[in-house]
Amino acid sequence: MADESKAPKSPESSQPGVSGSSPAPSAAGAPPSSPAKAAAPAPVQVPLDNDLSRRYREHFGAGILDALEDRKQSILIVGVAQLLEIARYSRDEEKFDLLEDYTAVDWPRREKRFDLVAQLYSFTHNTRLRLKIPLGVEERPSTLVPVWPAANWLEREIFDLFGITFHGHPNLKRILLPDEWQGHPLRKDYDILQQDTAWVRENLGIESGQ
Amino acid sequence: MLDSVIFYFFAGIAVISAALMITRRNAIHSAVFLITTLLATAGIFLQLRAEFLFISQIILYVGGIMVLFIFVIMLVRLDVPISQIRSRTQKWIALLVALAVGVEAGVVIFLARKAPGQGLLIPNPAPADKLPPNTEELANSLFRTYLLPFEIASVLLLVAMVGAVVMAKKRTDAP
Amino acid sequence: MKILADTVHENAAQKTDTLFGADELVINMGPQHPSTHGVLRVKLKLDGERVVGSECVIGYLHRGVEKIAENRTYQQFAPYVDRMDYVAAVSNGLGYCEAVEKLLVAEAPPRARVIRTILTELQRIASHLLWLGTHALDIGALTPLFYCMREREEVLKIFEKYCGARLTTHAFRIGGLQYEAYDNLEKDVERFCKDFESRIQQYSDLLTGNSIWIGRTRNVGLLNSADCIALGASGPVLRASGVKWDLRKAMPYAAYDQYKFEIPVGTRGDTYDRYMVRIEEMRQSRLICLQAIENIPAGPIMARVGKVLKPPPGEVYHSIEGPKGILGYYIVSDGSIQPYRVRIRPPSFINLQALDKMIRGHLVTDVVAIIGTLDIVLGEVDR
Amino acid sequence: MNPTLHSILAFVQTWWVELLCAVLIVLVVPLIAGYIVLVERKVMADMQARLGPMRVGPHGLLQPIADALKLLIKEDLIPDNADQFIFWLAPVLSMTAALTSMGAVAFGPWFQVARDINIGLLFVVGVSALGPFGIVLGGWASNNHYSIIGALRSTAQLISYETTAGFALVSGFLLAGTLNVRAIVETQRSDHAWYVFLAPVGFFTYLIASIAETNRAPFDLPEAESELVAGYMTEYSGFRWSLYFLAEYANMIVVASVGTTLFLGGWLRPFPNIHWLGWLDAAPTLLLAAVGAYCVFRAGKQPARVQSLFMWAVAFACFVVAAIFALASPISHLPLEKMHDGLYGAFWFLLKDSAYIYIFMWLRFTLPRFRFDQLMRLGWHILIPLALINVVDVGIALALSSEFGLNRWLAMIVTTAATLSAAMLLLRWNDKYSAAASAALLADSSVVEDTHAG
Repeated sequence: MADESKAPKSPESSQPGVSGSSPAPSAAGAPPSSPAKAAAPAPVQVPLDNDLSRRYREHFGAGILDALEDRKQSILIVGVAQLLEIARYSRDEEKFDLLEDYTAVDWPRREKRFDLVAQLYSFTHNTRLRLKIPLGVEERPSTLVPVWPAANWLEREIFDLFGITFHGHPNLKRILLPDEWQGHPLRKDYDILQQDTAWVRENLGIESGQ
Repeated sequence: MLDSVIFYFFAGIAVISAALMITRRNAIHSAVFLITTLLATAGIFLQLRAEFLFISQIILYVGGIMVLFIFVIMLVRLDVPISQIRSRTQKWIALLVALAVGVEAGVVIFLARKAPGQGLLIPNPAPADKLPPNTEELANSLFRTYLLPFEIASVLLLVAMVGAVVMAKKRTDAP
Repeated sequence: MKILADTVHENAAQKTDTLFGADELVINMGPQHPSTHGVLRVKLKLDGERVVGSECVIGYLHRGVEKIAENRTYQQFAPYVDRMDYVAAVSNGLGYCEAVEKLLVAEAPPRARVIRTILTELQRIASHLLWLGTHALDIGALTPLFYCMREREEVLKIFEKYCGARLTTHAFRIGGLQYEAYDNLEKDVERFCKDFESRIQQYSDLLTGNSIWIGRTRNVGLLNSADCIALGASGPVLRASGVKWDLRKAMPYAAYDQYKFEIPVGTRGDTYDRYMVRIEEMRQSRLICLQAIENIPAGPIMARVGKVLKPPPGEVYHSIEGPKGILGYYIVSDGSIQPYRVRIRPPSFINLQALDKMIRGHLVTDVVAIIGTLDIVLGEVDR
Repeated sequence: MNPTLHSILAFVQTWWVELLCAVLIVLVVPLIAGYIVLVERKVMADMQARLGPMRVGPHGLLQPIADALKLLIKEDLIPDNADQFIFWLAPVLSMTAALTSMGAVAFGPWFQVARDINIGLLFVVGVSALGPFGIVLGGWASNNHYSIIGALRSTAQLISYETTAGFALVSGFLLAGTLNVRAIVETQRSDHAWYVFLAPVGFFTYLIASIAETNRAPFDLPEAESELVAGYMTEYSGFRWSLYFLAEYANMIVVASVGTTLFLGGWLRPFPNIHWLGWLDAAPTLLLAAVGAYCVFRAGKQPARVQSLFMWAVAFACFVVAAIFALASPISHLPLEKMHDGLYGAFWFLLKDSAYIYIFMWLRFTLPRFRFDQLMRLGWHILIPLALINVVDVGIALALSSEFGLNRWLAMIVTTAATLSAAMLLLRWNDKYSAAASAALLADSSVVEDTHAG
């Protein structure tokens, strides 16, 4: 485990929320299924304050909403407005040349409902960085395809499963589900048994068993 | 007796499939009937003990040329240009040509009647299995008697082939 | 097979007056095609037999694994990951278990980690063997498939002896292992590794120097390192393009930091290089196995993580070097017994993105070879 | 008596042997083809470290019959948009061509339909050239993109490789000085050499071309299952499909027979002119007796009574045939001796045929498949020039030996060496060319890429 070791068991910073004190993410409050007694046994999240985060803050100022370290993994919380610039900077200046993963998380009770989560990796420095972009339902983040072509299918998947539309994506259509499917299954309000019964009836010729 | 049965069998096939060939709408069907015609003709050659002619008919016309025909028909979209090629006068020209051919054939048959043994229907043919093997004869006449015309023809074909290759080459380079 | 697409007359207006219209043909490969490795569907736009464009249609095997995860406890979800890349279930399980362990801020004991390493490397060999067999079959060599199946069978027998399952093994538990290694595990692995060296040589004899094989794979499906990184392609695909990078070395997990092995790299990034890289990876995996069985530490096989897993709220991303590339798990915990979100970074899915770039300008025949060389498993692409 | 009937009777009286042979070919070839499939599966299984068919009959001996039954009772599907007439015609054409071309093949000195046909092998080659029609028409009639690509590939391939095969055969014809099948075999006896030794390059080019002509691996692109599903056969099922299948195997027999006749000494036993090697003629008797003995040995170990009975039957058949062979040998001094030439000739011929077909199978299970452009390049850039050069060289050798009295073998060795060096040059040139071609391809593809970005 080179990139991280066991998290220190120090008692500081024990808030159970998802992020630190930054306004946007913390506005979510506790996720729906989180019971009140889930007191964290270990303080796993600490504010991140290293060269990397400082450089980012220097460059983008208010564009960087917060910097965290969760289980020794660096997280930058980034405003959606400057997403493309930050992505470019990450790739060109900080040498995060691999977009390892790009996904989303749904926080239905939060003001900004979604988090876009990008995992970056730098071959040069052998380090990882996670960008989190809080996102309102109506907001359309700009696509990352011009920066990392790998984002193409990943953004399509996010669009498919979360219903987030990306501005400027070359071919934004559903990728895993059929094109005519209604609903976005990975949203929390999409029940696990729910499905597009009309589509199933029409295309498969069966009544859905659920 | 059996000889004429076989002859009329092949001849009938040849004539019927030739008729079908020109009446079919579908180009591939036409090609299939043309093949049948050619094969039936080859059968008549075989019956005449013209074995080499028989096999060269099959190898060259059927096995070579017709395969290429079908190849081209399959590759080229014929449905589009056919409507443009077809013209009003075509029918009349075709009728005229058919009439001319018919008259010609009639005259030949009429003349053949007059000179027995020289025309198409030979009343007393020599027995087919007594004819000498003709492959060697053919080779002799091609490579001894008619060597020069044969070579000229080959050179002509070679020129045609090289020309075709050059033309095809141009086509692919152009775009 | 039903041909869904039809001839496209893109420039019908200009082309009607010429006899030889240069039409583009759209041909549909899959989802029921013998060499799309399951239910991949590729729409190919052809000029003659040359590919000028393509579009992948996937999702025929989508089961909503990530949604299922949100409705299961951490332990309950573990068997599901085996069903993604079903030819490398052990690797999937390793990635998931380690990710949850990280989330729990726990660590598996050394003995468990070594056994995990052995099984995962065997799984890598098995996965590569299946790839080699089917890839060779795609290119028309019938026999290697059966040789590969013969050796894969040996690996699966070891899995069966260890945990009772052969394909979807669910071999690991969060926090370590459920089963102690059976008595002759070392001997079985050793016997397998001893035989395996000569067996790899057999495949090489059939394929490596074969001029038809070289002709079919050299300069086919080129992907240079910059494109690889831009498109996120990882694993053997990345290494074949000349990037000497392997997560087992870069960010060691399990017990990989204890063993010596080489990272094979290619030079051109073509199908032949990917073949050579995977063949060499099998050799290296064999070496890792041999080193690991030398010294399996004694001790417990399970860390004390408790029966009910309630990771502290937060999130973790953990990725391992799966047989097909970077296999990542991003897990968000809200402190409850069920994960709030599990995101799986499927290597096949992301490698498949490179397909379009790789097949352009090649013949339809090469498409088959290139799909094969990407080593995708549709269960993982579609999840 | 009715003159028509009379002439037909006379016809039958004169030609009954040939008619019998023809009927036998039509009846037996499908069966033999079925068993070649079984042998192929067994050979494949052996090469792939497994057993192959074992369930239907002992060692799967009844498998071909079960397969044939299955194919016959399958539903006969014709796709909606297919061209019914051509779809029906195509497999029949393939099969007809294959069976007809067998007419001139001599399986031993006795067994031949078109006995004194002057053009002999040319007939075989010419008529089997009709086979592509079945393929191309079937592919077209199926109205399926895979089928039509398979058909186009097949046609292009067959035309190219038929040329090679033709030239390769010409080198043999030059040596024999005749096209007649019997005369070819007899000249090999009087020349004291199989022509494979006199014209090795001719033989090997023919071998390669014949594999390509029968659409076998590594040239099985028309039906490459991993690319084109089943090529031109994609839409065919049941009996029609089995016609294609039989035609393929019948064609294998045909090309093997042509190769055997022209290059491997036909029905001559090895070293036909060396009398003290006459004991080689005991081979068929001993071989069959050994097979029979093995069957007896295995019969008791069969799991089911039916199987062991079947084994006994096979053993019995083997012994009977072995006895016939023994009785027909010249030592026995029995009237059966008259059959000696026919029987032993057929044995040696079929043995050589089998060896030839075995090479087909061996290559199929060893080699990957060519790509279409590679196949074409091999055909047009290497094999056709090589076969042409070989024809010229064989001609030169013949001229040297007949006009200048040079030793025949010496002349052959010299010219073969010349041909081989030409082949090396061709290969080197082709390597350069293909490197340039692939570079051009890649350069092209980058252009394409730019125009289709996104």
